[in-house]
Amino acid sequence: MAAERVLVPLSDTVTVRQTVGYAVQSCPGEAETLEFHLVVALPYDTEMPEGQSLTEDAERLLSKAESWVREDASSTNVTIDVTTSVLGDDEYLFGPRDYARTFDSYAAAHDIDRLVLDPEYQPGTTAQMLQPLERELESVGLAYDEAPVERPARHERLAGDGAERFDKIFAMFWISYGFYLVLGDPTYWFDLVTGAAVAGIVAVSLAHVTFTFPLDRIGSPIRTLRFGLYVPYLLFEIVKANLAISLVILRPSMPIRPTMTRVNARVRSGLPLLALANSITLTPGTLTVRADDQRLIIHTLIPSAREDLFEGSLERAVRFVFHGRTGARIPTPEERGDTEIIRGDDL
Amino acid sequence: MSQPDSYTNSDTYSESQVILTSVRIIAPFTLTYGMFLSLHGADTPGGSFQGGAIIGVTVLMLAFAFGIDPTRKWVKNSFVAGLITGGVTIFIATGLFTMALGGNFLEYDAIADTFGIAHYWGMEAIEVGGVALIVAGAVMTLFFATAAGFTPDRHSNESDSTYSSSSSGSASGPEVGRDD
Amino acid sequence: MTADLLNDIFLVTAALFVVLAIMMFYRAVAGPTTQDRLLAVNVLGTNTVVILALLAAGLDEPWFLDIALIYALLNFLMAIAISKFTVERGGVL
Amino acid sequence: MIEQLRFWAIIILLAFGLFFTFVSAVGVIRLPDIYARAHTASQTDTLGAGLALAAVALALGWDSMTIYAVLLLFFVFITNPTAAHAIARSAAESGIVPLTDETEVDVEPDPSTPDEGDSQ
Repeated sequence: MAAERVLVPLSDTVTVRQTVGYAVQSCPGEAETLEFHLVVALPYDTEMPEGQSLTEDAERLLSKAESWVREDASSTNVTIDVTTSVLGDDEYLFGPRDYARTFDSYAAAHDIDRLVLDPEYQPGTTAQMLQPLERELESVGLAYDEAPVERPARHERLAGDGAERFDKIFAMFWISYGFYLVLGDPTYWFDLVTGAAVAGIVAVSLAHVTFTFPLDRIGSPIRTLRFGLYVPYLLFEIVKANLAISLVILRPSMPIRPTMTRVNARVRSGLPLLALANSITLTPGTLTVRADDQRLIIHTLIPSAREDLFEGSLERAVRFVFHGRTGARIPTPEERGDTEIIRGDDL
Repeated sequence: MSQPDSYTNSDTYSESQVILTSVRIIAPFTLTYGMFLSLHGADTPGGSFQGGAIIGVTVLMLAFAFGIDPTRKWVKNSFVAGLITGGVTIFIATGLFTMALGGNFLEYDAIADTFGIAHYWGMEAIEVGGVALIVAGAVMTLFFATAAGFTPDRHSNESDSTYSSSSSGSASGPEVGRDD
Repeated sequence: MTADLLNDIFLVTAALFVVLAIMMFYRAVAGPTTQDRLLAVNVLGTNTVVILALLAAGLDEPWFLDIALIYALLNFLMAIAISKFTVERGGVL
Repeated sequence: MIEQLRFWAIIILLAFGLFFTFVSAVGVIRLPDIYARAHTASQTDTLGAGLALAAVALALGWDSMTIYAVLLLFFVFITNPTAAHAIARSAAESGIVPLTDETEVDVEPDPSTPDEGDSQ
C-alpha cells in the first residue's frame, strides 16, 4: 500500500486532541505516505451573522490540529501530508444525515480509506450527535473508526461535561437559594440556613444537568434581560392570536384549514430551540409537532397563522434574545426558502 | 435512549429537544420546592409527604425525559437505598430518643420537657428525616424496580428483593408519622 | 362587603370551570386514539389546577395553592410519561 | 378607589379566563383530529388558566401565598406547551396521519402555491 488517506472531522471538544493522536498512531506501518484530511463542518453558511466567527474558530482549530499531526508523526519515518478544509460553508447543515452526506461526498472526492471519528463529535450545535451520525454513516456506506479515547462515549448523557464546573455550580446555587427564599421568609434564620443547605444539594446534583452549555459570564445576564423584553411581546402575540382562533372555533361553520409545514429555523438547539418551539406552540394556530435539530415540523390550523409563521417574526424575536440586535436581522423563512408545506402522511 | 429496535418511519427515535430542555429548566426548581416543602412539613399542611413525593417525581421526570438507563447511572442504586435506610434510621432514632428521655415511642413532649425547646423540633426531625427521605426513596425505587421488571433478565433477583423489602418497609413508616 | 362578593364570584367561577372540566370527559371517553384521551385528561388536569387556585381564593384557604402546584407538576409528568410510553409501548423510555 | 379598580380587574380577568377555557373545551370537542385539538388544548387553555391564576394572584394581594399563584402561572406557561408538544409528537411517532386540506378533498398537493383564503 503506497498511501493511506485518513479523514478526521474535527470539532472543538475535550477529546479532539486524543482523537488526532489516535488517528496518527492507528495507521498501519506498511504505508509509505500518510495523507491526513482534517475537516471542520460548519452548521451555518457564512452569510449568517454568526457564520464569520465560526469560520475563524474553524480555521484556528484546523491549524492547531495540523501541528498536532506533525508533532505526533515526527517519531515515525513516514511521509506526512496534511490537507485541511472547511466543509459546509456554502450550505446549511441540519442534522446527522447532512453531515454524513457531506463526509461521504468528501471521502469519494479524495479517495479516503478510513474515517476516524471523535466520540464526542459535536459540530457547532449543542446537541450530542455521535450516535445518529454513526447510523447515518452506516446508511451511506462510509466506513468509520471511533477513536478509543479515555472518556467513554455515552449517547444520551444526563449531565454535561465537567468544564466550567465552578461557574455552573455557583449560578445554580444562587438560583436555587433565591427561589428558596422567595418561597420562604428571607428574614427567618431557619430559612436562611436550610436554604443554603438545600441550594448546595441542588447545585451539586443538578448544575450539570441544567447547564449543558458553557455559561457566559457577560452574555447570560444580558440574555436574561433581553428575555424580559421578549415576554411582553410574546404575551401580546398570544392574546392577539387567541382572539383570532376563538372566532374561528366558535363560528358554527368552523372554517379551519389544517396544514402540516416544515420550517427550518435558524436557531441553535437547546434553550433557543425550546424558546422558539414553545413560543410557536403557545401562539394559537401553530403547534410544534417535531423539533429535531433545526427542523421544525409545525401543524397550522388557520391560514393567517401559517402566514405569520412564514414571516418568522417569532424566530427573529428569539434570535434577538440570544444573539442581540444584529442576530435578529435575517431574512424571513419564506425568503430563505426554508418553508415547505408537506403532506399529512409525510411526517 | 434510542435502542436499535425503536424505529419509526425508518428514522431513529431521538429524544425531543423541547422536552429535554424544559425538563432541564424545571428540575432545579422542583427539587428546591420539594426540599422546601419537606423542611416546612411541620408548619404547613400536607408537608413532607408531598415534599418527598416531589423530590421523587423530579427524578422520575428526568428519567422520563432522558431515558431510564442514563438516570439509573446518575442516581446510584446505593444512593436510593441509603435514602430509605437513612430515613428509617432517623425515624426510629427519634422514636427511641424520646423513649430514652422517659416518654413513649415518638412522644415529642419528652423532648420539649427535657430540653425546654418547642414541640415543633421533634416533629421537624420526623417530618424531614423520616417521611421525606422515605417517600422520595420509595417513589424512586418503586419506579426503577417497575422499569427493571419489563426485561426480567436485566437485573438479578437479589436487587429486586432489596427493592421490595425496603419499599414495603417504608410503606408503614409514613403512616405512623402522619398519625401524630 | 366587596370581599364577600369577591369570594362568591370566585366560587361561582370555580363551579363553571368544573362544568368545563366535565365537558372534557366526552373526549376522554370517546377517544378515538390514546393521544386524544391523554390530551383530554391533560386539559382536565389544567382545569383542576385552576379550580384549586380559585377555591384557594374563594374559601380563603391559601394552602390549596400548594396542592395546585403539586398537581400541575404531576399533570406535566403524566403527559410526558404516557406520551412517551405510547410510542413503541415503552421501548424508547 | 383602588379597591374598586382591583375588583373590576379581577372580574374581567376571570371572565376572560372563563371565556378562553370555554373556547378550549369547545375546540377539544369540535375539532376533527388530534393535532387540531392539541391547538386549543395547549394555547387557549393555557391563556384561560393564566388569566384565572392572575385573577387569583390579584385577589390575594400582597400575601406570601401570592408567590405561589405567580409560580403556578409561570409553571403552567412553561409546561402546557411542552405537554402539548409531547402529545402531538407521540401522535406523530405512532403514525397518526393528520387531517389536512389535501387529505380531506383528496387533491394532489402543490407545495409551491400555498392556498389562500377561507374554505367557507
